[in-house]
Amino acid sequence: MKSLNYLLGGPQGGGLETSSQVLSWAFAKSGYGVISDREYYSNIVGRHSYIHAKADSEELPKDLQYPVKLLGAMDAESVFTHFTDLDSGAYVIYNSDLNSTRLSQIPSVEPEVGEKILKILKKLNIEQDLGSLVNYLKDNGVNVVGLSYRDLLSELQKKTNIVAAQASRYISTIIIGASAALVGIDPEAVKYGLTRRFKSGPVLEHNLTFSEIVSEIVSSNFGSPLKLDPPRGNFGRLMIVSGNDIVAMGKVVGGLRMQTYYPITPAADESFTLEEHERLGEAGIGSLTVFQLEDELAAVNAAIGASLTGTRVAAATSGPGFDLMVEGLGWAGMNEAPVVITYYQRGGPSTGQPTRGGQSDLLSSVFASHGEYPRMVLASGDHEEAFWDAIDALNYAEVYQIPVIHLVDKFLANTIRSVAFPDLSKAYINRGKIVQEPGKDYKRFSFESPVSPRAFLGKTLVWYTGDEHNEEGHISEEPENRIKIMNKRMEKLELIEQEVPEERRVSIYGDESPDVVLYGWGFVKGAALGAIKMLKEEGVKAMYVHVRTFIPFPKNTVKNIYSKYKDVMIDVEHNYLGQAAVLASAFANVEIKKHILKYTGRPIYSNELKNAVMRILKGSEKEVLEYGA
Amino acid sequence: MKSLNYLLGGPQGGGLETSSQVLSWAFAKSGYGVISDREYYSNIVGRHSYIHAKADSEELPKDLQYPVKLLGAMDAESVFTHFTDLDSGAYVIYNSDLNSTRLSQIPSVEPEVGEKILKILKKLNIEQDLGSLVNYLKDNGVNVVGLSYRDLLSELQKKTNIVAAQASRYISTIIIGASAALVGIDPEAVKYGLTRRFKSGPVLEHNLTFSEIVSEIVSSNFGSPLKLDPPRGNFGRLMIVSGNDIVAMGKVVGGLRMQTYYPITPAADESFTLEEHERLGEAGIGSLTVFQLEDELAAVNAAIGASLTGTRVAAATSGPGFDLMVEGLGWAGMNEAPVVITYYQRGGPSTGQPTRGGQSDLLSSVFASHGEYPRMVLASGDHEEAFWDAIDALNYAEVYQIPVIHLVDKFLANTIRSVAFPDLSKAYINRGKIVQEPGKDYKRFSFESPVSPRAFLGKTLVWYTGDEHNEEGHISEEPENRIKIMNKRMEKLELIEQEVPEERRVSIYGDESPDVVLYGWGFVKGAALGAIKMLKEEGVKAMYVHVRTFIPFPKNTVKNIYSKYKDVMIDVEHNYLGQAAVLASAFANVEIKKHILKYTGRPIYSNELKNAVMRILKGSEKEVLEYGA
Amino acid sequence: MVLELKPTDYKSSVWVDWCPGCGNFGILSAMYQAFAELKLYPRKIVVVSGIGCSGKTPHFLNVQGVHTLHGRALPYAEGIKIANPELEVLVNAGDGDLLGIGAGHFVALGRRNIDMVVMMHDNTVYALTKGQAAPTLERGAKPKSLPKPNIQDAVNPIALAIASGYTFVARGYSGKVKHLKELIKAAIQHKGSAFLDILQPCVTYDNIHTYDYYNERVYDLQESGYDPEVKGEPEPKISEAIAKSYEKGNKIPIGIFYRNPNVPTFEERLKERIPSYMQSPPAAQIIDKSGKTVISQELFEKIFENYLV
Amino acid sequence: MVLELKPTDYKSSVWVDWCPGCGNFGILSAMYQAFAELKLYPRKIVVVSGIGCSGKTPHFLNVQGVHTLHGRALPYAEGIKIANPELEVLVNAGDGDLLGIGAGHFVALGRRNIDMVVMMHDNTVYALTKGQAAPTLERGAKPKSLPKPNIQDAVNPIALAIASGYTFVARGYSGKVKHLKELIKAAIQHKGSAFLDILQPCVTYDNIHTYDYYNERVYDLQESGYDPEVKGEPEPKISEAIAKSYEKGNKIPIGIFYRNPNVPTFEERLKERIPSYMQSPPAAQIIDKSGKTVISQELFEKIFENYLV
Ligand SMILES: Cc1ncc(C[n+]2csc(CCOP(=O)(O)OP(=O)(O)O)c2C)c(N)n1
Ligand SMILES: Cc1ncc(C[n+]2csc(CCOP(=O)(O)OP(=O)(O)O)c2C)c(N)n1
Ligand code: SF4
Ligand code: SF4
Ligand SMILES: [Mg+2]
Ligand SMILES: [Mg+2]
Repeated sequence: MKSLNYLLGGPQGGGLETSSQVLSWAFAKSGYGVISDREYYSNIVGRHSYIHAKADSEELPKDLQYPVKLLGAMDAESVFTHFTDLDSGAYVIYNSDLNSTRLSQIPSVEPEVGEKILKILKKLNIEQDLGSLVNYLKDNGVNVVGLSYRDLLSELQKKTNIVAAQASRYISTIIIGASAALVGIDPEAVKYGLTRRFKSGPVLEHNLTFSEIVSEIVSSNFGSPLKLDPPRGNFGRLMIVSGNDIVAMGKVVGGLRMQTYYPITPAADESFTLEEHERLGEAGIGSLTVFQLEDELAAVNAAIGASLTGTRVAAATSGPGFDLMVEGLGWAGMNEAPVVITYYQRGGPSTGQPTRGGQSDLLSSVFASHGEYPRMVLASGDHEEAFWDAIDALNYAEVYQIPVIHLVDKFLANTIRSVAFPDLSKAYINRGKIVQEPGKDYKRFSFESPVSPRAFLGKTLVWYTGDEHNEEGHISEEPENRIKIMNKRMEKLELIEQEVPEERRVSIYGDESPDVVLYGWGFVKGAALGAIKMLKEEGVKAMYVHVRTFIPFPKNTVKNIYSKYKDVMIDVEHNYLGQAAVLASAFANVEIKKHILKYTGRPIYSNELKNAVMRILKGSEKEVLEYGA
Repeated sequence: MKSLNYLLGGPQGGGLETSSQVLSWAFAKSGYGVISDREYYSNIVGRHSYIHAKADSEELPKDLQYPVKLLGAMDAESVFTHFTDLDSGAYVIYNSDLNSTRLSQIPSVEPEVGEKILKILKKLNIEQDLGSLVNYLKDNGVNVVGLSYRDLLSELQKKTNIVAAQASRYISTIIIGASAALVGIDPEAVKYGLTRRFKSGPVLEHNLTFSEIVSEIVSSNFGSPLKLDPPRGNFGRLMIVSGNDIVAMGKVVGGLRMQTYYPITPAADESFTLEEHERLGEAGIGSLTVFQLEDELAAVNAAIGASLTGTRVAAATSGPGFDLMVEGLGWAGMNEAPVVITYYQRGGPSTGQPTRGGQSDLLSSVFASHGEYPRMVLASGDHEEAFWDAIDALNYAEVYQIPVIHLVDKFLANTIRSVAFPDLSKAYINRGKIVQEPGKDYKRFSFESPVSPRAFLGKTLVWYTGDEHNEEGHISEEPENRIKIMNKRMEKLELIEQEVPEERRVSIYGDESPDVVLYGWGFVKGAALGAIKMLKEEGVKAMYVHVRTFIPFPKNTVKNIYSKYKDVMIDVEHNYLGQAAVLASAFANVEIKKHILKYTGRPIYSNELKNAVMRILKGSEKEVLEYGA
Repeated sequence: MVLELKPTDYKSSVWVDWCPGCGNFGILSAMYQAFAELKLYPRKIVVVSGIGCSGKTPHFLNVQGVHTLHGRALPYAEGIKIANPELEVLVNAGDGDLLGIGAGHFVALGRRNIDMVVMMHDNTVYALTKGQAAPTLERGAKPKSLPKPNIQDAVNPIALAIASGYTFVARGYSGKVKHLKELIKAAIQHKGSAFLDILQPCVTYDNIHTYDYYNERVYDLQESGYDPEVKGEPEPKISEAIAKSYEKGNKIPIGIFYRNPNVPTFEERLKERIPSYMQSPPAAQIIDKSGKTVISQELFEKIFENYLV
Repeated sequence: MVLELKPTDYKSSVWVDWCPGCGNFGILSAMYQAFAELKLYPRKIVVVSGIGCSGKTPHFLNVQGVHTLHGRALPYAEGIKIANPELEVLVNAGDGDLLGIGAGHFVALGRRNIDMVVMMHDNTVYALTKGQAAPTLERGAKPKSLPKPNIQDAVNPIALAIASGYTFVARGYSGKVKHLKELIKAAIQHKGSAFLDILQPCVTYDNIHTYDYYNERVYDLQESGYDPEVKGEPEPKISEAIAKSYEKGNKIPIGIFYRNPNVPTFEERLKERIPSYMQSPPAAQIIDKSGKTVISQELFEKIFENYLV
């Protein structure tokens, strides 16, 4: 096997992330590329959560696929929810103590989920209890690894001093041990994974012991049927990071020294990562101040205030919080105040699906705030892009003295991947037009050029105001001044058009004379690249046009490609309207007519994307994807 | 003379509005159509303010023009500021006591304004004192009505018991008396105007006496050189209203029974008008509750709350306030809660030009709030449209159970016009799908159709949440439910597409086989209609395409006209970007390439529009208008 | 017909997905019981909430529920109540929601004294976002969810409510359901804006303010002889109540701190301006006769006579 | 070099376009004088304002000025101060701005005790929008700009500030410039968040709270013997100060109500976490060496070692 797709499921708060982290570290230590996506309810304890992952022997994977070869189920709900995700010949690790558990007895199952499963069970003529389902699976080519978690845990208790109340915390270790056995990972690698997770002490010891016990039982009964091919990629030094983490890393490298935020899923973890490293290694480099405010109105405006002092500063948020930042953005635009907003999109509208993903905030961020002012909007497609975009966003903000919105999303934020160590010699810092010693004639908003000479607060007398103002920053309502200063500000957009090359705005992947062109952005990238490979296997040559900046828009490239391929061009997005296609109309006057859209809050899987593309090639105009629990 | 363009100028807080109101009522009483626009600083007392007006013998005017035939100047700044606006043969009423006042001595003159005037004076070789300027004007065909305001006021004091401190309040009466004389309005009409303004009592008496004194002096010296032709229009019953007033009237007729707001220029006056009439004539009809909140976050969300009880409710605001309403809009969209936002645009971005006009909030309102939800966006072009749109907005909101944004602007808000009395037999109310007696199976968000059966709070058990939810209104994260409810909500847009006829979305004026097509919206309408007439005189046939709803967009009409006239189609707007043209690209895939734009905060005048069109016809691609002090 | 509803009749079918042992369960029970004892008709009750663990409360109640935005529960509730004063409006919101992002609305409601109940789930953390410090957490405290000790001071909710003008201010504890139930009943019966600061252990994130912690410390203000009633002028009861709220040491008073029945409600103030307000509030009005506006040409002229030439 | 700046040196060239006689002039003079007497270097001072008549203040001062958004002056000021604690940050904002739309930020700043001064122009109206009732106007009052008597209660700014945690709380009066100047000086010298409630007649819209009105009523708290200083624990000074702030009748106390020098500032708290914070705060840091990031490959590995495989 070149790669392994697997699922781990369990109740929120039950240790699922531990299982996943340990396996990821173990795979990575063994030389495999890893990716895992975490899906969870807006709930703290008890609702169903799962991790959908892949380990790959040839590359650092960016896409996820169904069906899976392995399901590690911490509870009954996980089996009920995911048995339809299993590939033929797949393995299911589950708790055989629960055989008599009936679907309708599980309170955490959402009514809509329960109904859906029930319908499937009925159709397949399966009884509602877990035992019947497991038997059905056995009869249909699935390998069932039934373990009595109770027995295993009491064995653990016997071997250690763990009290009964704590034993259930080790269910995640059962999943680790059993999975590691089936997959045949080197025990040393598992040990490494557990050590990364638990550092040292008795909890680590118990985990090591217990996972070994479980591994032994499982491998002696089932062998290592899911063993991956030996790793073939030469990945160099790797890091294992979430999207939140890597944005934080990019910001630190990019000179961020203050971050403001108000907690919101899925943005807040980035601020925690920053705070954790606030001392910047205490290497005489200085420090980073993370400032939690009372709301997002305060967060954005405090950031803008800080920016006036010459601090590289950003605020991180998600949709509801961004809505509250809208007024502040306009002030920043008016006052040529550099500020970066890292915008983690989640399922909307309104509170929406707070812990699910989406790409439906593009239009609102491109046009946010009343009136007209220059801004840039960047969007990252994967962890690597997110790192460099985080740096670029800080540079652009200062170079053009504008607000920059950096769009990422929940998919990226909560996807943990192994990525190559970044080459920091490429990390440049451009602070733009800073005036260190402003003279007598210094004017903060000089008409001389679109970007003004910038002196920090503390250096000379400057005035700022959200009112229309003159070169000094004092209020002015005179019409000629208005035209001059409005033109000056808005001409930044032209400057940006000139200076940001088309290659920075868009990336083209895949075949150069394609049968089909996918047009997308953000987290679509991984699935699109995966789908291109699969399409090739079906004899279809595909290209992927990946938009990386919406302001400035890659007008020429998009127009060009459209003019050649308009009939086979497909917009692929995680939203309902096809927002990037709307912007292609607005900014490049092209009308992309075919759409593959997904707005369930779950990411697009490369396999379903491939299938949808095939249906479009057969004449469909629009495909709405729905796979994933 | 068929019509008279005139200007009144004076310091903010000095009684200028009184002069203007009295003259408007007097003209209207005499059978003329009137329009007046008020221009003022964001200041309470002292900065320069002026009223630009027109009286017309043939129609109810909607456009304003320069040059003017009459300038009534309360102070020296008004003469300095407006002498360039004068037509040949124009009359200037001014205070001859101020002849020695030098421009540089007037502290209220903004530096940028002062510099501009100084440049002109220098070029014309005029000294900086008012006397020299007046002499120059006299030498150049302007008729100067120099009055010693001091002498006039002391005469007033002699005839009445007014104390010196109060006398200066009567400078506005000098302007009234002198203007009335020059224009030759019937003294009875002036009396009517003053009575409307001052009702009764000594202040009225003093005004009547004083304006008569002034009128006599002026007419005995100058006659009535600016006398208008006898009125020829048969206007029927008229009202004199500002844009703020007529929106309030529309809302009352349309069934609005609650308005929430937080004070902001230029929206707040609408709420005051509503509050003034909160008892609705005490005719057993009920009442209207106007609720001032602590900010716009509270205003919009309280309105949405009220809407759940079945109240017709709106919030009125302007750009900065709208920014704060963005999050609430998404909640309303998610919860199918009808709510109307009356959005008074002013000069942006940020605090911008708080008392000046603009049309730069179109894009931000069309795309406001993260995520995707259905909404409608209406835009009114004149007082009559504003009245009917206010009613329609309330209907649409309830029929489709969506937020409706009604765009107006400062130009409209502060323009006072004589308009025909509305025919209320055409005022329909459609409350949409209201369930008065919800049964056992009632589901607030039934999947059955895009618009849900609506039961008010107090009628049955319903739940609302900003989270994605099921048919009952409880949180649901299940993907199939998500697709169904998302589709259901978004399909309202298709329903609206089907049900709102193209004629409701756009109006076409002017020539049917034109040489040039103007494309515009909102307050452009008056100037466009005026320009069409002027262009005709120059032998140019013009059409005006007036967009009245942006969601739904009049796609077919715009496409159609574009396909015929694309080379002579000109986008005309009060903003920098040509926002309605951007939407024509986004929604109808047409690229209107020529632009006439104005963003000084002052309205487009029909004469400058005509001239700009002529320049475009001669090959210019873009004209940025700048006329107006 | 007298209603005979049991507490369980106010329970909805939705699974209560709070963590086992969460203090919110006590609040929910107290609400069920208070509603039943007051024989409140479910269709007359509207429970409005913000966002947070506390924000889910309305879904667990078989009364009308409006789960709003983070920080905005009060404006929604106010809009509902002003539009239809017949409804019994209660707000359940987190301490972050009410005193952090929503503190501006919190202060404003005090100035209005609208007849409604505000219940604050005081768990010292932003629970649903995984346990950051809420405005009620003391400086220096480090519950297990915080990587570093809290850097901001706690606000005093009782003092803030009194300074803002609330006319009923009390503290309950979700571990004392019966006491809490009585407070909720008293708050509902009070005419004006009632604020309940409810101590609510968050068993998942806050290992400092546990049941044990509170059980050892809380004492009943009323049992201790404290009289919260304003008789004539609000002073000196205001300063007395505020002083109580700053009581330091190992004792935490619960019960009613302040009750002033003499301030007119906002609804009464509106009635002063619009005599018909209570009989026909905004929600009760008929605005059309078979699709035509009820504003006739004549009425229009009467209302807007000032504008006619 | 010792600065020798006169009050007029702090005056900018911009025409002060407040109404003749406006109370704001007194505040402006007091600021000029306070700055001169404290010999503050103009480039070290940042005056931050909100929106309103009061919001124009920075333009009239020859120091650095940041005229922000309605209600948001505090967050801007906080961002500036935290990023560069060397700057002397003062806020001028309206009563609507601070206690209406901005009340949430007002409460939050109290919890932080950032070392800055907040001056509230207390004129009982939303002046720049033409005189609607501000949160400081009593219920039932009808200044000439209001068509109907005010329907909301006034908030008590002093009590609210103390309940929120401000460590210096005082009231000034723009008609007593010398007294006000001394308050401003004391507020600047105080370490922590200082709040000044400044009575400011709006001569255009408020014909109730006129100079005459205040001249007849104000008395100096300190002259009357009131001691605002917290010596050990904040209580009982808190309740004493709050009781003073509710003093009814025809006497309005001005002067310092409450001063607590014992609460660490936010800056000090940050320093606890980040020892180098005061020497190299965010604004002082060098982030690049000729265009390259200062974060070397090695440093990156050190900072983020947790993530490396
Ligand atoms: C505008 C906005 N910002 C942030 C969030 C994210 N958020 C969800 S719940 C929550 C905090 C909840 O804390 P609290 O109000 O104390 O309620 P609890 O969960 O403790 O009951 C936050 C910040 C949001 N939903 N909306
Ligand atoms: C978000 C927002 N809402 C409303 C306004 C309009 N506005 C301008 S000034 C003002 C009130 C000012 O009152 P206050 O804060 O008391 O200051 P004052 O003018 O009395 O000094 C308002 C509401 C605004 N600028 N921004
Ligand atoms: S996280 Fe805390 S507040 Fe939320 S449900 Fe769990 S215990 Fe309760
Ligand atoms: S309106 Fe009032 S506060 Fe504003 S400048 Fe005039 S007097 Fe001063
Ligand atoms: Mg909380
Ligand atoms: Mg004020």
